[in-house]
Amino acid sequence: MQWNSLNEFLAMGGYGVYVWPSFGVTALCMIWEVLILRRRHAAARTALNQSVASAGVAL
Amino acid sequence: MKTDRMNWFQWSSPQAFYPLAGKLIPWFACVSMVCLAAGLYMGFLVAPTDFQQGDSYRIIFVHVPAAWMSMFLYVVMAGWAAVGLGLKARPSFMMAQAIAPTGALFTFLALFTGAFWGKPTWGAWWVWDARLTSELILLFQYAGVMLLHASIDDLRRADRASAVLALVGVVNVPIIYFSVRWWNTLHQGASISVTAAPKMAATMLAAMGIMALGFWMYSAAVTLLRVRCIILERERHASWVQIERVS
Amino acid sequence: MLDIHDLSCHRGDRKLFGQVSVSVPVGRLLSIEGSNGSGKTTLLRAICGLTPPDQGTIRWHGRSITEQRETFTSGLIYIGHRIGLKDDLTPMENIQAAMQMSGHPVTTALARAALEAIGVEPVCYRLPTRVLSEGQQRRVALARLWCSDQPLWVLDEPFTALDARSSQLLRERLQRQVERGGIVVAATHQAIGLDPSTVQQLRLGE
Amino acid sequence: MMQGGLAGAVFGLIQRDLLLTWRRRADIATTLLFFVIVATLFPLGVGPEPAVLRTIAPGVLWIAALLSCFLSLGRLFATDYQDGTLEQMLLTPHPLAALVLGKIAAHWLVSGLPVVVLSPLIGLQFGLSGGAIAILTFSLLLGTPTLSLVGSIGAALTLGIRGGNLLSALLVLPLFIPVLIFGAGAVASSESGMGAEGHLSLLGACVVLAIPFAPWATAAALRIAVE
Repeated sequence: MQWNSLNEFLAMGGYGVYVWPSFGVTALCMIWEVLILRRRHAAARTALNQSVASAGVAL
Repeated sequence: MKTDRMNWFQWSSPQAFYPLAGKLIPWFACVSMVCLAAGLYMGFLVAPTDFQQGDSYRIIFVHVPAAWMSMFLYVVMAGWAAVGLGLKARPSFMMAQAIAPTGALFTFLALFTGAFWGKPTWGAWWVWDARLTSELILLFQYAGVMLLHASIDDLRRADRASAVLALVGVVNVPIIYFSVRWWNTLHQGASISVTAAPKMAATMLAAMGIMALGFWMYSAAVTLLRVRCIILERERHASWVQIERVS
Repeated sequence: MLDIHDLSCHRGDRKLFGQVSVSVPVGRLLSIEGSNGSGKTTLLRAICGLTPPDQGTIRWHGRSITEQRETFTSGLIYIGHRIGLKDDLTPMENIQAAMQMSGHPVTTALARAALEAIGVEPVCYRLPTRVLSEGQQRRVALARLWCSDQPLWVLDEPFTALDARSSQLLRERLQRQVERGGIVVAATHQAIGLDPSTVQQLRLGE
Repeated sequence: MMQGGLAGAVFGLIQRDLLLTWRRRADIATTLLFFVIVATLFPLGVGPEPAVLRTIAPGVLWIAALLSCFLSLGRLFATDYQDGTLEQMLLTPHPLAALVLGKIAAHWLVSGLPVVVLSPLIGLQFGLSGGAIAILTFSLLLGTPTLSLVGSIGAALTLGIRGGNLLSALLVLPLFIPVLIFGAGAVASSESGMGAEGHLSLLGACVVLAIPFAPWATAAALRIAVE
């Protein structure tokens, strides 16, 4: 372990401005993708169940 | 021969695929999260500081896996496209369609993190290096495949046309890589030589490999999630969707 | 012998037709009837091999058309809704270009004879096709039927925009085709008016 | 000129397309004028410094050629698709890829070749030396067929789509990059004393690769578009 303090860790030897945005944007993009897909899946399911209900098919 | 194919079709029907994908997603997601956590731990806390680049090199723990995934996913997408064209199997096209956005996302991330690595390393956000340029073209090609699919109303035609385009792209990317490398040797001196890979410690390599595995599993989970959305959206009139309660 | 077995086609989400099965022996005309949107054109295109059906097979003389594309297409004339004429070419050039491309090149004299046979006025021969009326253009397209002896004709609404005299000429031509052992598949709104013993009917959309 | 068989069909198709372009001569003129105007814009944009112009000339000419080729690609199959002759093309006993190759050849003769012929003039405007002009023209002669070949894939894929022309630019331009690099690089390489043979042979390799592959992909795309 080469970090003596949290500040040193965040500074990344002076490269913090480059390192953290890279990791941050990557994490944000990945989380955002998962959230969007879960919403899309839920929407598709609701739309489907509504159309089935309106068609009068018993589930 | 004929009956074999019929069975294969039944097995690979969206109806069978939908619950299968649903069962697989949690596994991929778990493995992915474990790998990403372990990779970040190794990358930030175990791997030593690089004596040449300082700590800026740690960007490669996302950059290199993202770049690998962007290319790997393109090849996988083209593979599904080829299977779809060859066997006329709809789930293959759905898989190809589901992979494209994730591949494009990783391409974008590879470019973005590449820029943030390039600035402290080479002093420039962007260098006309063979790898960066091919990565950019790869992003254009992902965009082309997705836009072509989106602009054709008839789904069957959209599937097959974008599959042909994906296959053409697979041939194009290596040609571009080599042509840009060739082009770069001609303009030597204009940019810093970026082909020489820095010597890496074993822990660095291990962290990178684990991160790549994490990204891989993430892609699998996300792709399956997306393919489930696509199945529901496309098959909403099919009787199995109407009768079975979808979860 | 044209065999259509268990054919189904979709357009998007909509089912056009399903389980269409029909056998047409040589010397017959199959008239495909049905309202607008019942899938007549799609069925014709499937028979030609342009639109692969979702299900079912089409056999020509016992073999699937996809297995013998070359033999099948060399014996086929298809005149579709889009009639396949270039606006900027004259009727003569159009016929010769079309026949050359389909592998049955014709002489100028033969092309002229074909145009005369369907009643295209000689004054039109040297004009670009775009200045002709719709009926005249359709007649130019139909002139291909007089040019060679392909055994299978697939015609989409062949009587559209034809006047009484041209309709009669076409009817006679179709009769001769079935009499010499050819097969005609035609989508129509109205009865074709051939010898009833040589006509088979198929209604779509019921 | 009456010939049966595949050769007859392909040459007949080339002849027909050439005749059609001849009846619509204005279309070729538009493409050529576009090429000239694009090339003319560059000196106006970057300034008339002869040294700068000499350096950018190969790239400018190549990009102008690429854009003008692309401009005419939109017409390659569009009219055939609209008037139904494309369906007829699919229903011939001949392999579709061969007929497609014929159409591509006709397209190159009326859009690529005139650009090649005109390029020495533009080269002079940019102050290129005689040797450089010769290499540039030769690289265009060798490279523009690849543009027509590869571009036909995009033209076929976007057939009948609303806004298809713009979309096909997005699909096709990335495919043009290797040709652009080798073509424009040939002149720069010979100017720097390295000789243009390497670039020119790679351009040749591109065309050799594209001749069997591109018509085949285009034929597949056309079948998909027509069904």
